[in-house]
Amino acid sequence: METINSVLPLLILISPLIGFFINAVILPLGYRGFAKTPANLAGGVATFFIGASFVMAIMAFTQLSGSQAAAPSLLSHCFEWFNFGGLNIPFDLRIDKLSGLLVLIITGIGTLIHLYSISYMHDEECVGRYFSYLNLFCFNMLLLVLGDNLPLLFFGWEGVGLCSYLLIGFWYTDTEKANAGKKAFIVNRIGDLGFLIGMFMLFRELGTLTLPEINTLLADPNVVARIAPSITMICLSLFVGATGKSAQMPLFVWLPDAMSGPTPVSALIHAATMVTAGVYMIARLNILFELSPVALSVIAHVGALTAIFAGSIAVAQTDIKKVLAYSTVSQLGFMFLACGVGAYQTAVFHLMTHAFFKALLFLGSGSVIHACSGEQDMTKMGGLKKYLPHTHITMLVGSLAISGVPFFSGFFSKDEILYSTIALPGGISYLFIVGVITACLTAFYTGRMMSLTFYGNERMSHDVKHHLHESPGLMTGPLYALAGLAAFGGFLGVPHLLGDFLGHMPHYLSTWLDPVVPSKHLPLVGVKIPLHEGLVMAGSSIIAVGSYLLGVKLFKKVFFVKDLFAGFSSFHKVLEHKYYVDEFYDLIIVRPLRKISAFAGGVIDKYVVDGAVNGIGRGVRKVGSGLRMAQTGDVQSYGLMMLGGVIAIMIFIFKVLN
Amino acid sequence: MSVAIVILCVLSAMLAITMLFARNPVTSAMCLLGVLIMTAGIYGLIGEHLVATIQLVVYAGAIMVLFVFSIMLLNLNNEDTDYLKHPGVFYSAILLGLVVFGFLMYGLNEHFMNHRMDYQHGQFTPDLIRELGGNSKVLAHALFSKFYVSFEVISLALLIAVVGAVVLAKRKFD
Amino acid sequence: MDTSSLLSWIIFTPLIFAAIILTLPKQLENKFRTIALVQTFISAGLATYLYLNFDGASAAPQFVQLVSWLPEWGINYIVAIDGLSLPLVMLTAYVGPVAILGTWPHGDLRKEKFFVTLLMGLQTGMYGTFLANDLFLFYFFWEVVLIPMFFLIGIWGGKERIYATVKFFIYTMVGSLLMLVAIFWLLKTSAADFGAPTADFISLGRLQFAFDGTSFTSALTSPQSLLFLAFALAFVIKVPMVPFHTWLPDAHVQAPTIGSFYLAAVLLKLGTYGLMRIAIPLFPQAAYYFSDGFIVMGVIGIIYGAFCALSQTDFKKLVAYSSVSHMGFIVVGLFSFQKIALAGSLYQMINHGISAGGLFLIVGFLYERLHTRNLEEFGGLSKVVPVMAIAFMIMTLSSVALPGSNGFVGEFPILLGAFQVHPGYVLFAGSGVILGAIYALKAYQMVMLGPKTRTDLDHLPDLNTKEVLAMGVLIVFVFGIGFFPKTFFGKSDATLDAYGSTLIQKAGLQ
Amino acid sequence: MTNDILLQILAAFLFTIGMLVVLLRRDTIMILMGIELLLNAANLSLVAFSKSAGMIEGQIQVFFIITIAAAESAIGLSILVNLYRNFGSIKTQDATSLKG
Amino acid sequence: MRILEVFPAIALDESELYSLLPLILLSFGAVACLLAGCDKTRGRTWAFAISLGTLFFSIILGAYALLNPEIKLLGETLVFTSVTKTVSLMVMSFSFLAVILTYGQDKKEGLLSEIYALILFSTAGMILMMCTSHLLFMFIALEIMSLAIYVMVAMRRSSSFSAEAGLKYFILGGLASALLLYGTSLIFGATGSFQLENISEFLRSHPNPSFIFYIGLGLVITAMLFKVGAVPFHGWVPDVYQGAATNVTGFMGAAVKFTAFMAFSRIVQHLVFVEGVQGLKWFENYIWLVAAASMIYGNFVAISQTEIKRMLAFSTIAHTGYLLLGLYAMNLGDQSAGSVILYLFFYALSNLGAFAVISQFEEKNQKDLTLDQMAGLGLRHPVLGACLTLFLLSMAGIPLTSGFIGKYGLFNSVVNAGEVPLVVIAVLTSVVSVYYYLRVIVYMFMKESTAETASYQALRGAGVAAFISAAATLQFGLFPRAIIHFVKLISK
Repeated sequence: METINSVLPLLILISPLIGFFINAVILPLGYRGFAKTPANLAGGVATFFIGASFVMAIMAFTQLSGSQAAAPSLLSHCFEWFNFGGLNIPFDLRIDKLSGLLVLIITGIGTLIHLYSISYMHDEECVGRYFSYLNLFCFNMLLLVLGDNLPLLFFGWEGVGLCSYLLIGFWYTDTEKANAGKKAFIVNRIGDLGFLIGMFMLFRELGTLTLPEINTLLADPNVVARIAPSITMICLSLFVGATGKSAQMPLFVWLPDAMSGPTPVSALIHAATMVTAGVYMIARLNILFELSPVALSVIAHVGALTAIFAGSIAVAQTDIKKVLAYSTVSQLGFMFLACGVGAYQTAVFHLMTHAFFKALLFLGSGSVIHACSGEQDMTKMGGLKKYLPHTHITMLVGSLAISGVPFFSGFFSKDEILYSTIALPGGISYLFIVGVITACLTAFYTGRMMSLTFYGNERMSHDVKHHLHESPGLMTGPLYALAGLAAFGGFLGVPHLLGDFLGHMPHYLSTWLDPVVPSKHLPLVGVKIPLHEGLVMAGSSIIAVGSYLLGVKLFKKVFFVKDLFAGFSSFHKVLEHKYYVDEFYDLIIVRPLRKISAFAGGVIDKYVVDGAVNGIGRGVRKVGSGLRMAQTGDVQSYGLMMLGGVIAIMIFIFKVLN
Repeated sequence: MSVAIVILCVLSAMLAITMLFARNPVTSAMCLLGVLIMTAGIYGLIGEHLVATIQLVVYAGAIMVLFVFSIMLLNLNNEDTDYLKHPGVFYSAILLGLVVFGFLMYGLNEHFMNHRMDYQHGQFTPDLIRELGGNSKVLAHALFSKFYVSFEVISLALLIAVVGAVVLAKRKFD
Repeated sequence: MDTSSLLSWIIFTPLIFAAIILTLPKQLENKFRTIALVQTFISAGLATYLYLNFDGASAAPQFVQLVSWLPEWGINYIVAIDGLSLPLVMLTAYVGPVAILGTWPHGDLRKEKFFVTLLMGLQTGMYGTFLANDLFLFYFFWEVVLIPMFFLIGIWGGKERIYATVKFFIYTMVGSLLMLVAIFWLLKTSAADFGAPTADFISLGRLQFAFDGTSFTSALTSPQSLLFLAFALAFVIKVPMVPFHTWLPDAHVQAPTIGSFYLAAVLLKLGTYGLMRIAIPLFPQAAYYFSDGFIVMGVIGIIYGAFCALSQTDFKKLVAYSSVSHMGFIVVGLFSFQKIALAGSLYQMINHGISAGGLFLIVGFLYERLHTRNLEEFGGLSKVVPVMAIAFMIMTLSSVALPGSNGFVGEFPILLGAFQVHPGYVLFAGSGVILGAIYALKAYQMVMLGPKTRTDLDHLPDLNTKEVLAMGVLIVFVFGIGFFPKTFFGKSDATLDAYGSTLIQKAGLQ
Repeated sequence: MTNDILLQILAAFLFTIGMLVVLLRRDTIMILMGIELLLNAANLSLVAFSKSAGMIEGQIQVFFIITIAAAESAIGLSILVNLYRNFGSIKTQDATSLKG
Repeated sequence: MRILEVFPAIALDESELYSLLPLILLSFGAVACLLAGCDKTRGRTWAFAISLGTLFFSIILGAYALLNPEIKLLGETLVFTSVTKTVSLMVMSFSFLAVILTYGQDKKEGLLSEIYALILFSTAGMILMMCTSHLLFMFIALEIMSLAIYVMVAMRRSSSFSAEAGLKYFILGGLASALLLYGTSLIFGATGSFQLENISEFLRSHPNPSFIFYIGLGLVITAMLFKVGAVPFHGWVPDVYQGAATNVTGFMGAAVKFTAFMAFSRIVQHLVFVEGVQGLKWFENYIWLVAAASMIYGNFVAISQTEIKRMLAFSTIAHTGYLLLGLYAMNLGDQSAGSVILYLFFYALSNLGAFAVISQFEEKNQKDLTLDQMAGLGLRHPVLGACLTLFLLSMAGIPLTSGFIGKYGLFNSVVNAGEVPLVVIAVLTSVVSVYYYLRVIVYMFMKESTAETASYQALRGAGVAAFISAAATLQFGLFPRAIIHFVKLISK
């Protein structure tokens, strides 16, 4: 792989930062306070800068695609970050084919969401603050993707965590929302610790943290043999980081709460970009992970488990954003499943398509909420189809895509994942079953969501109905754009089987990613055993369509599954309460933590440690006042004391002789 | 050793004990006077006539008078039995005193048994003194030749005594 | 300018100004702060000049000035600076103006002349301690620092000030007097080895002390260990390392804002600096032998301090305990005998100085305005005082060691380096990172976020210009160090490298 | 059993008694007398030693000691008078206002 | 044999005269003071002026006498070595300060003008005591000193405390001097000499002397320990310090302590630290014990005091412990003598200064200054408060002050002598001492002044004395080199 020194990565990275500074410092200074910055100005600035980096990203992309090299990459070396005592961490930014793709996704979707936000957040106060956060987030996300070494990646990794904290808690006067932000940050921190430890171990074994060097070192079998015993540990601790950031079991609890942030934020951060960081990281380090089958299978299982777990919860939610949140979690589970079975390209593929349709869905839901004047409960919606035509169309596309209805983007990626779970050497058959179940769950609750929202009778209150209105073009525009992507984005990764039909359409993505994320297994597809693939494809599409329609049909009148099958209600209760996970964590972690800290601060420190210190002091004073009694004030007692001294000295003398 | 010395020793010892236990200060003063006089006698008997004289004059003459005078002045002839109030203290003190005395006895005994000839003896054997013209003359010469500094310095002590007595006992404050 | 006596100028400039202040009449007392500000700026200027003329390429002490002081006892006035003391001196110099600006009196002045004089004396003591290259001189300044702080806490402090300040003084005395005995021992040995007693660090560094690590008792009773422990005790009390930390919360809580600022920003560093400068390099084998114990105590300190902080409702106490927790990292780094970690410890000293100092300033601002430190009585302030909210947020981030802030620059190398040798301990130390986030965010949320708890908050004045300047300087350092540590600490690298290699070699690790 | 040992024994005995007087009798004037007795005992042993050693230092010093003793008793008695003025008593147990 | 051959007539040559001259001057000055005191109206002022002048000139003479070679008068009864001359200079400087301190105080406390004379007398006694190496002459000098001090202590005639203190001091002092005397005679009996040098010669030749020598030595040491006020012979110290007029207390705390300790160290050096005498080892142990006991007892009891003079009295016991520590180290290490002198000098200075400050806040005939009365004093009178703080810090051995240098030198020499455990005890107890010294500072600066806060009595003399000793404390704390060098020089 050869490296082109270029300033583009730096520019791409810096431009949102500039926007951040303008919004955070300059404009407030100019207008004397955040609240006073005009919304459109703030939004315009922010959008301009992220847009600029989108343009530059395209330039970089073309430059990459233009080059003849096998694995071209643009590198901009900014400065030495750390450099002492054998720890050398340059501030290097690198765009290769993988990061290039993600940069496109981030900046592209980012731009759309910025646009959307301008009108969505128009009536809020402190819009300047909002947009500055948004830009800061883009900066960190880009740093995460562009960083050429793990510490830089970690920099972005924590940075996006911070921004999500800030944005979730954007309406901080509401303690609930503030708490949600705190929860997100802390849970992420737990993951980050894992990431740190992983980095430390890696450094301990390899003595470097720069990604290319790691890859080159790992190419050397001797090195691999040397570090073999600890690889699994390294991978697992890194994966802990991933679970934190990408909301996998057991650290997924923060994501649903994160929905209390503004909806565009959920779309950008908690659907499209940040939560996929874990997938990106694993894809980045695929060479490392390849070395540890154990870790891989753990990843696969965690992913599958999360997928089905979250999917089942989503079925029972009534808050539209919660539904989407859990579906996000479950889709991420899918991606990890793919990683776990070694289909990194597929994971990235699904990452991309998921970014499209999930962003779309969130924005759509945002538009719906916007229309219903802030109402998020689907049971108070229904029949919105005729009020919000554009929103309906676009969300329909999105829902079809996520359900995996054929020829929508979700269809291709999900199908590839399902197939790779059986067709790959690393594949494990029953994971396939899990995948399938999850797929039909997905389609089912998506259908339910659509029907509860857009179809059926209108349940919204009167004044809400009175205010109903389709969102302005600034919001629908991005919706349509994303809808287009969600609809046709899948054709970047057409499987060979179909590709043959469609005039030998190649798997663009896989060819693009091959140099960075080598696909060891995909050639199997369609070449050796087309039958399998066909079966899987057909089956999954049938399941998808079927359960989607089922979802739509069933919930015209009723809200819950339990209303249809009475026997289901008990389990349904569990689902409603998200398997009581939050309560469980509260019981085993939060409460004990509080108790311990109260004990440490209130009892041990005050009475044991400090008590000892003060006790010594008190003891000395007691002894003093005791000895004081010897001073009776009577001359002759002093004289007797002297006599005692004399006797003592004489006894000493007596010792002289014997 | 002469019988007289033994008698004097025994007498002064008894007087001392009486002094210790006498109720009335005047009695004790008299006993003390007796002890001092006995001591003077002993000095005389061992041939230290000058010392004996001084002892008589200063001690018996000056100091004891001073004592008796102040006893009278402050008419302190009331009985002092407070020291018997705490028998514990009393007997323990007596015991301690006996211990000290025992140590001294032990030491003296040990000294006179083994060590009395340790050091170089002085030149002033009795016959040399006799040759030089008698005890008083020798001492007088020594006093004014070899020890004149001490002799001078003593005057400071006396001066202080005078000043102190005046300062402390003067009735009228300025 | 002749730089031979530059260090002495840095040390004694505050003292000169103190003398000037003492001569001024009481009528001018509202000018005294301004004079103090001028003084701090002059000191900062001198320090900058020093920094610019410092040769980062050499590990040797520079700007050495030797004045014969008590040659009979082998004691000289030797001041010099090298890569270890340079950052700390710069820290002391640059937080000077911040301290004055950030604590500019709002209300009436109380014994202003005395106050300002003490501040200047304090600075002299701190500069002296960092610059002294003679053990006696070090001890001299080490003790001198106590006196102004004693008065600062005792006169301008809170309700329990007397208890706090006496505790602070006595606690430190216990350690430093035992250190004194150890110093005597060192001098005796040096007299035996070199013929004449000498107390300058370089020749002391050449001393060899018997150490027998065969069994614990033999190790404990061998002279090197005794000396090491005597010194270490003095220093860890100052750090403070659990369980010798209880003076710190009291002192911090009772001290006036500027007192706790200096306490957190500089005074605690005296302890770690002492460890780094004296206790560890002079007695490497003993230090290495006991390093596990110290690391364990450090880790315990990290976690324990974090837990204590978590349970506090007094804002200032919370920050104080967070200091305990953060200083634990430095101890871990120092005793891991690993170059990266050592460097990290030095950085962390500076970074903790900045972040903790900033947090204490924030506490001070709030106290000036609301006259309470109880977290429950705040809430929802960030709408009212956005600038303070931002400053507070940045300081919080720096104290939770977010990458890009200076805290990360300190903690990352420490953990990374320590992990290379003690993976197990670092796992626990890492949990301190999580707890750190928990209590820091808790504090931030209770103060700034949530609904307003009081009605009188509505027209709370935001930071005034002076305070903004003060925080601004700190913030510049937070991000400057966070992004360009090389620029700030580059001049220490040579020293750190030499230091680390000699240490590791002397400790018999290679 | 010769003179000087006998005198030494007497001196020791007087010394002990004197000490006991000082320590036991609560009457200040008695205490002063005790001190005199002590000095006297010292003189005695001094003279005896010096005599038996054939020297004259002892005797010479005795002059000085006697003088000192006179001075001391003068001071002591005036202090006693002073005490009597202030306390109206010369018992030691009455003068115990300074203690603790 | 002619008697004049045995006792040849004595003639003093010039240098001997010079070395005696300060003493003579002092005595004449004292007499002059007595005469000047007869003036009813301005007697005190006259006496003050005369005594001040006398001390001034005798200091100059003493300094001049330093140039003379070593002189031994009358068969080593009086020894004027560089050390003895120096220490007499120091003592005279203390008396100088004490005289200044007394001026003004005397009128307030109703002390008669004779006090100046007494100060001079006692100074002369002190000089003799430190210059002699003849046990009995030492006894005489001691008596001269003590008699004057007894009078000075009891001199506040309208105050019962003063009378009581005088009585206690007199009785115990008399007992002590009697012990000294009897001990001397026993030593004489055992070794046949009063001269310390000869006695140590004798001991070298007779490695196991007779038992009464040990007893005598024990008694002598007891008497000296009493004078320096070490446990368990310390009973008088607090009561006397408290009962005496504060200027007298200051004088005692400085000069008397200094003198007694010098004499004591001389005795110990010659009689205890003798090579090869087995029995004396036990005396060293005894000193060890007494040192430890004094340090612990003094500091611990001082903590529970609420009256400052009494507290300082107990702290002085503790300091005696430290000094004994240095003394104990003398036979082990060589440079201890110098460091002990230094420590004594510095300590005496700050002690005197402290009492000088205290005396300015006491009412007439007041027993003592309680801590409550000191509340807020430092803030009300910053300069005096600063001075007292300085003195207290110096006693606590905190840098910037001479006390630190003294303590440093002392402990350093002890550690060099290899006596680490005792130093550790000393250090730990001195932490305790820091506590009660700090408490005074706390009261002065950190408590608000109340109704019963003591009022400031304008005493010019005391102020000057306090200021001088503060300056000295600071000076020697920062630039002690000269004096250290000097002491090192003379103690060789």
